Amino acid sequence: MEFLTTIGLDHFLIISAILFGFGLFAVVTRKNAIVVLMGVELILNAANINLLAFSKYNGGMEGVMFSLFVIVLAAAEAAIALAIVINIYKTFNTVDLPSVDSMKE
Amino acid sequence: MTSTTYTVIFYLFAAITVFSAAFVVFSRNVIYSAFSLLFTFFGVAALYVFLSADFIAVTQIVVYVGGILVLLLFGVMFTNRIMMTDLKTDVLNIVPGILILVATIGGLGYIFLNRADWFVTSERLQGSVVERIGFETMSRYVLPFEMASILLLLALIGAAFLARFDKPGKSEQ
Amino acid sequence: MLSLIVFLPIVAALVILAVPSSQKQIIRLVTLLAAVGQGVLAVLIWQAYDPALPGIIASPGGSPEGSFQLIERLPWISLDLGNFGSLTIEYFLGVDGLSITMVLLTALISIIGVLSSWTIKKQVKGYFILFNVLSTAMMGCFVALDFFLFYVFWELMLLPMYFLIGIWGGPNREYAAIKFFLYTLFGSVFMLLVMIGLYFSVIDPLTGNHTFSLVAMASQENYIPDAILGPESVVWRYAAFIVLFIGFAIKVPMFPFHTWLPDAHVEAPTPISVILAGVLLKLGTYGMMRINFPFFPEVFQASLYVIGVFGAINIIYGAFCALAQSDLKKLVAYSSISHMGYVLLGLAAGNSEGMTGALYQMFNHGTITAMLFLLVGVIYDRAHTRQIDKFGGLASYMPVYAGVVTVAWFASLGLPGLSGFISEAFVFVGAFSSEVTRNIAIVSVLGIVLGAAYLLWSLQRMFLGKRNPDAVYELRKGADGQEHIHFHDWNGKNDLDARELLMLTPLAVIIIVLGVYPMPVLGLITTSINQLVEVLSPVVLTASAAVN
Amino acid sequence: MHTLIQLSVIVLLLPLLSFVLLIFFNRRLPRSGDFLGVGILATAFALSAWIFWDVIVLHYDPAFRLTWDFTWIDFGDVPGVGPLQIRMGILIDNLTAIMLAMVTLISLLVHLYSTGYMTGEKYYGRYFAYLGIFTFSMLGIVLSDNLFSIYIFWELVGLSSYLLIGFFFEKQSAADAQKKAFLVNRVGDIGMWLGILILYSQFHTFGYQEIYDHIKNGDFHMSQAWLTAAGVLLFMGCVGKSAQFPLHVWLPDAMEGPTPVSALIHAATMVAAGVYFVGRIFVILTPDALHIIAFIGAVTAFMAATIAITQHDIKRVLAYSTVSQLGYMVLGLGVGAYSAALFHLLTHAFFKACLFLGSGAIIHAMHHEQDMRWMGGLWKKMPWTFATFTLATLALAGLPLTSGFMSKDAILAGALGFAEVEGGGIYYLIPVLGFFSAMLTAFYMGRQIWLVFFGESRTHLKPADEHHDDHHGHDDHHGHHEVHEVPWNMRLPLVILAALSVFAVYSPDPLDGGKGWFMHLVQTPPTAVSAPAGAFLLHGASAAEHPVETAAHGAGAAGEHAVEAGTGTHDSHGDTAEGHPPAHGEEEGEHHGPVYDDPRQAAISHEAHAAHDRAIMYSSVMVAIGIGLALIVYAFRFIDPEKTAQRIRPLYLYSFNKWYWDEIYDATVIRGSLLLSRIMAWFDSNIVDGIVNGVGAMVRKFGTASGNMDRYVVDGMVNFTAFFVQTTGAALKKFQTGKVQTYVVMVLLAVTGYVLYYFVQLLS
Repeated sequence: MEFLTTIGLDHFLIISAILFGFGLFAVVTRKNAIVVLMGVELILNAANINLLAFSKYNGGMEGVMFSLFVIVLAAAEAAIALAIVINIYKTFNTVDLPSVDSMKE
Repeated sequence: MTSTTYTVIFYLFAAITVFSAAFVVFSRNVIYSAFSLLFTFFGVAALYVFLSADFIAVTQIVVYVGGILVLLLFGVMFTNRIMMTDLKTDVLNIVPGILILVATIGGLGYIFLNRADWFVTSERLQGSVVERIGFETMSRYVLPFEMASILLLLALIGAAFLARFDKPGKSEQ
Repeated sequence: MLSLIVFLPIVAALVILAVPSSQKQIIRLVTLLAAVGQGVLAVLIWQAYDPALPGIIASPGGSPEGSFQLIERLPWISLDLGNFGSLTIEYFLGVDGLSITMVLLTALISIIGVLSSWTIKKQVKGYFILFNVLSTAMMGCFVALDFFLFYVFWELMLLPMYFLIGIWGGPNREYAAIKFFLYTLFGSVFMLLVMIGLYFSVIDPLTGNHTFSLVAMASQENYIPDAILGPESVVWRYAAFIVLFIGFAIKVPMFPFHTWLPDAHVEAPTPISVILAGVLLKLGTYGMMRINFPFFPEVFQASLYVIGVFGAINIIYGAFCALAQSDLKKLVAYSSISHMGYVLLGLAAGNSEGMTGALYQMFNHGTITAMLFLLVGVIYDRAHTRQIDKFGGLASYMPVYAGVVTVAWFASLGLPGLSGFISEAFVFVGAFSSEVTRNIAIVSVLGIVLGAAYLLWSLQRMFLGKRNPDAVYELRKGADGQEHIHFHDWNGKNDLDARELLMLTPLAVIIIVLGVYPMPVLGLITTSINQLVEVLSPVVLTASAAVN
Repeated sequence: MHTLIQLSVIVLLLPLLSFVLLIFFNRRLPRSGDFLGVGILATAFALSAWIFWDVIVLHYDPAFRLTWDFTWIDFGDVPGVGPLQIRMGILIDNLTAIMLAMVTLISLLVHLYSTGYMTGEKYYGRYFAYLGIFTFSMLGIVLSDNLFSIYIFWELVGLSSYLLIGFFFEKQSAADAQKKAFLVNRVGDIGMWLGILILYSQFHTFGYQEIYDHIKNGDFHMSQAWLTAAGVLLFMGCVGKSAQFPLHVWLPDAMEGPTPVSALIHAATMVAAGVYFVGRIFVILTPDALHIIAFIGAVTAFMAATIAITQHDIKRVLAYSTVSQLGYMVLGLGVGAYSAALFHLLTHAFFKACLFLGSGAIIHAMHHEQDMRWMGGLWKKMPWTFATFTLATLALAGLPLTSGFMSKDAILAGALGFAEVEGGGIYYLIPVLGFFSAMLTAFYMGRQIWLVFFGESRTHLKPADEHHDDHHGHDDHHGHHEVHEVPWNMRLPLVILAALSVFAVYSPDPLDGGKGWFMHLVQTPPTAVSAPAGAFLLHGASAAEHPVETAAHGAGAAGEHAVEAGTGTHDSHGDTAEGHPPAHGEEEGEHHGPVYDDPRQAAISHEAHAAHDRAIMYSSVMVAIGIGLALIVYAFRFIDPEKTAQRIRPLYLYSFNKWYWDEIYDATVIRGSLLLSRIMAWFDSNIVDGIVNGVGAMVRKFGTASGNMDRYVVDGMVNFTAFFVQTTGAALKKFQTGKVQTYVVMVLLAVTGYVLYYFVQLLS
């Protein structure tokens, strides 16, 4: 009961793990490219939570800074990814990934 | 505030985050998952606040909610005809997905709870970190900061280039 | 100076490497420049040369100084072979009467060759690079006084020749090139063996070490009595002489080993035929005079008759084969086999007249045959065929060409007043004066008539009379009412153009001048030839045996 | 350097200059520069006339001799021989001076004549250039003082004859003829060359005088047979050049050349060079060699005469008569009538040149009609030609009061004397053949005169098909124009040459040339062969039949003049052949001439003089018979030649086809050598080369063997690898769905699998 009442590092880690798992699941299973991107965002958020949690619990600034950069990266990635998705749509007239398999052979 | 309220609030936001994320992942409707992603971001931002990274939390809301999520929605708009019944996306290789989901969450949880002993010092981040972020950015992380700005610029240009609207007839190229 | 004249073409080759292969004219000019430079150097060497010094063997002191000239000698490779002593190979150049004539000839023929290479269209860059390498190798062979160095140049010659025939040759070029390559390689392998044998049986009197120096090897005193090729091991010396002789005879080419020549000539492009006949064939006989005979004088004396017989066979057999040819170039090739037979006969005479005649014949055959092949090339460029019966009556339509051809043809059949006659005459004089080869000489005189026969016959069939019905050219009425000759897809000058005249005139002048007054060349060689005869004469041999 | 030498050098080089100028510049010069040729030759003739005057008239000395030489090739100090030099030089004696004048004169006249005869030719200028080089080399033969240089010029005249015979080279027959001439001459030349080699190999010198002296001193170390061989081989050169049997075949064909050339080269000068050369080497000829020479000369004279009877072509008749006359000269040399032979050479040169130029004039006038059957009645149309031609013909036939008479009789007398000294028997064949040929000569010359000049013109009789059968680009002006006399520049030479065929030029006594200046100045040199013991005893058997005469005259001659022997040696430049008593002939009257210590020579010369009158008698009778026959057959037509020909058809054909020599040579030598050449070529390309290629093929077999090894083992491995990769690739291909998420799944499965494994490790 003591574990549940006092919020510690582990709680945050668990949450990040769950988010990470969901993200992976989305990336793996969903056909829609947009949803895959969402999964990626989830993964990034999970990573951010980890970073901030660790920097909170040993008082360094590194985690904070890195999370900042991760967000920036995420923004860039999102923009590019969206553009790519739109191109894919233009080319294949669809956004579900399995039908975009012209790399096969 | 007391530790109880603190705990309760934490669990609340944690729940919001996790469930909305689950909804994002499991809902068949893209629009729904997009909107529930909004809640996920908010929840995460709240958790950031708990981790006494208020600036990051704000950034999270501004960037993700104000930027990325809008982008995603635009993407949805572009790629799916609005108000069409079949905005649902079906799933593929569900079994390995489940497997991976379980393995990841289980493995990570097991490690975090039983195996790992983290290097945890006694001091904690206290109060706001905005000022310190400013110092760090201008002193120690100035180079990554500039890199990041350049990266953003490039991303901007790249995105604009990739997504530009081709005139008909040039689309073949 | 000798190094310069030897390596000038290599420098040119390097320069050409730097030139982009599209700059054909520059490449040609560079090569021409190198060749002309060689010519200038050759003339300078000629001026610097003192005909009084004998050469062939070292001067009495045992050092080449005072006997050879323009000597350049420095250690090149020296390996320590443990109990074999140390292998010392020298970079050792020098000229004497034998070399100087050949150097002059080589320089001359190189210039002519470059000029006649102007018509080469295909892969100009590679061609001229190989050409330069070839001329370096030839020049090196003639001035090298170290057996190893000689051998290196000798081998270096094969490769460019192989490619020049095999790439720029006629339809059947690969066969010819392979044949040439294998033949000559076969010869040079034996040479290698003998060379090593000689190395271990010769001592340089100055240093006391084993040596590759041709000068040291040429005098019998320097042979270790009980060495493998020393005076006492008679059998080995005979064997060595024979294989060495075969090695050189292939280059000459001598009767059983001659079949590479017609093929090579027929397939090779004109300039290469010129080089081949003008210089390369001389290397065989030069090697005999420089290496084969002086090293084994007693074997030479014993085998005079055999050599003479082979010479006679070359003369008569070559002439008969030439008589039967229908391809003009093949005819010329066989004629040069026949003419090299005179050289062998002169060598077999073993006396001064014969040897002088032989060496002079080498020079004259160089110039005359070069001219013949150039003329064949001229008609081949125009008509794209060399079949004799595809012509006829050319003299009426190409008067200048016919005139030059007449000069060359008559020079080749040994008309007095042209250089070929004098050399052949003295070959016969020498061969007849020695009792050994007298009968051979009597038989070989037939060659004179046969030579006249096949040359005049071809001359008549191609130039005299009227146009053959199936000739390769047409006659068209010109504006002046005269009939003019017309070759298919040939838009150049029908008669000789300026470049061809530029090539042919010097040769013709040389042939005539040396035919009227041969001393300019003979004066260079007589001393050395007398020395050579001295070295080869049995008297000296017994003396050396006494020394040993 | 003596003035005469300098002059002779200039004379020698002038025609060469003419050649060089004309061959290069004839197109640029006006009239193709013929005036240049004529002018240069005129100069040369003037100079040689000067030499002639100086030597013959001023000195008038049988022993006159002038030499000059220089080192041409220096062999240095040759081992076993010592210092060795090849020297070239000039020898001027009476004979040289006479020949010099003769050659330049005739050459000049021919040049002049050609300006008329050759006008309009395509290669007009080149023609004069060729004449120039011919004259140069001919003068070289005359002037040279050693065997080597004479051989050089010997070949050079061969060349110029080659060029001139083939002057109309578009004509196939001309091209054939020139080749034939050169090759046949070459055959003779190699004999000559071998002879030179024999002498050189003994003495290491080429100079006449050195060789004479060496032989006289008995330095010839090989056997006497070799010396004879040397003589005969050297004579082979003459056989080739002077068209002696069996190498005579080229001369008639050489008539393909322009007629003036035939006159200059193939009648007057070059063909006579052979005789001149034999005269030069006369002193080293052994008796055996002389016998061979005599017989060859006799046979040639007779054979050619028989052939000449039946020829139709006017030039061919003259050609065969030339061969026949050359046979006379050679015969004369062979029998030892040295000066007579050379005398005949001189006289014959003039009248035969005159005949050829005359025939040229006729051919010119007849528009290149050469067949006598279609001529006739020309005497009133061409009086000058007729007169000169007839005079020359008389000289050739050997009627008295002509030059030919004197020289021919001298030769025949010598032949008679020779036969008697050699003791009759077979040797009488020589004079008999000589006299018979004299008759034939008279006959065919009479025939020719009659057919050409008398009777009525038969031009119209000519069948159309063989009309102009041998033309050389002259069709522009043919057809039956009016026949007219030739212009002056062609007439003048005829007159001069005809004038030179009169006896008075040579001797005051029309019956005895021996009294003339020529016989005095050119006397038989005493033989250098120091072997009367060897050679003469060789014929001792035959000589024994007249032991008295031979011995008596031999001894007498030797004894009588033992005193004068050797005394009269006079020379401007040192050495001379010994033993000319100067002006000895005049005081002795009947029996004049030098004295020989060689009994054979002495006997022959004595017998020759003894036989002089008989010779005159016989030959006059023979000539009379010959001319008579000619008149009977052709003038009065008592005998119809055609019918006779039919009656003795085989003989007629045999003569008409020139004894089938061409056919014989073609069948044997030419075909033989061609066949041999084909055999050898086949041998070369199939046997010799076959062996080479066989070896090559063998090597290739080994190559293929190792090649198979290579293919099946090494390549096998390679192919297996390829196969393996292919199959596995096919298997793995299934994983390549191209779906991004499949890949992601795989990666993640791998990662998780690894992580799980890691934990299993960790836990255990």
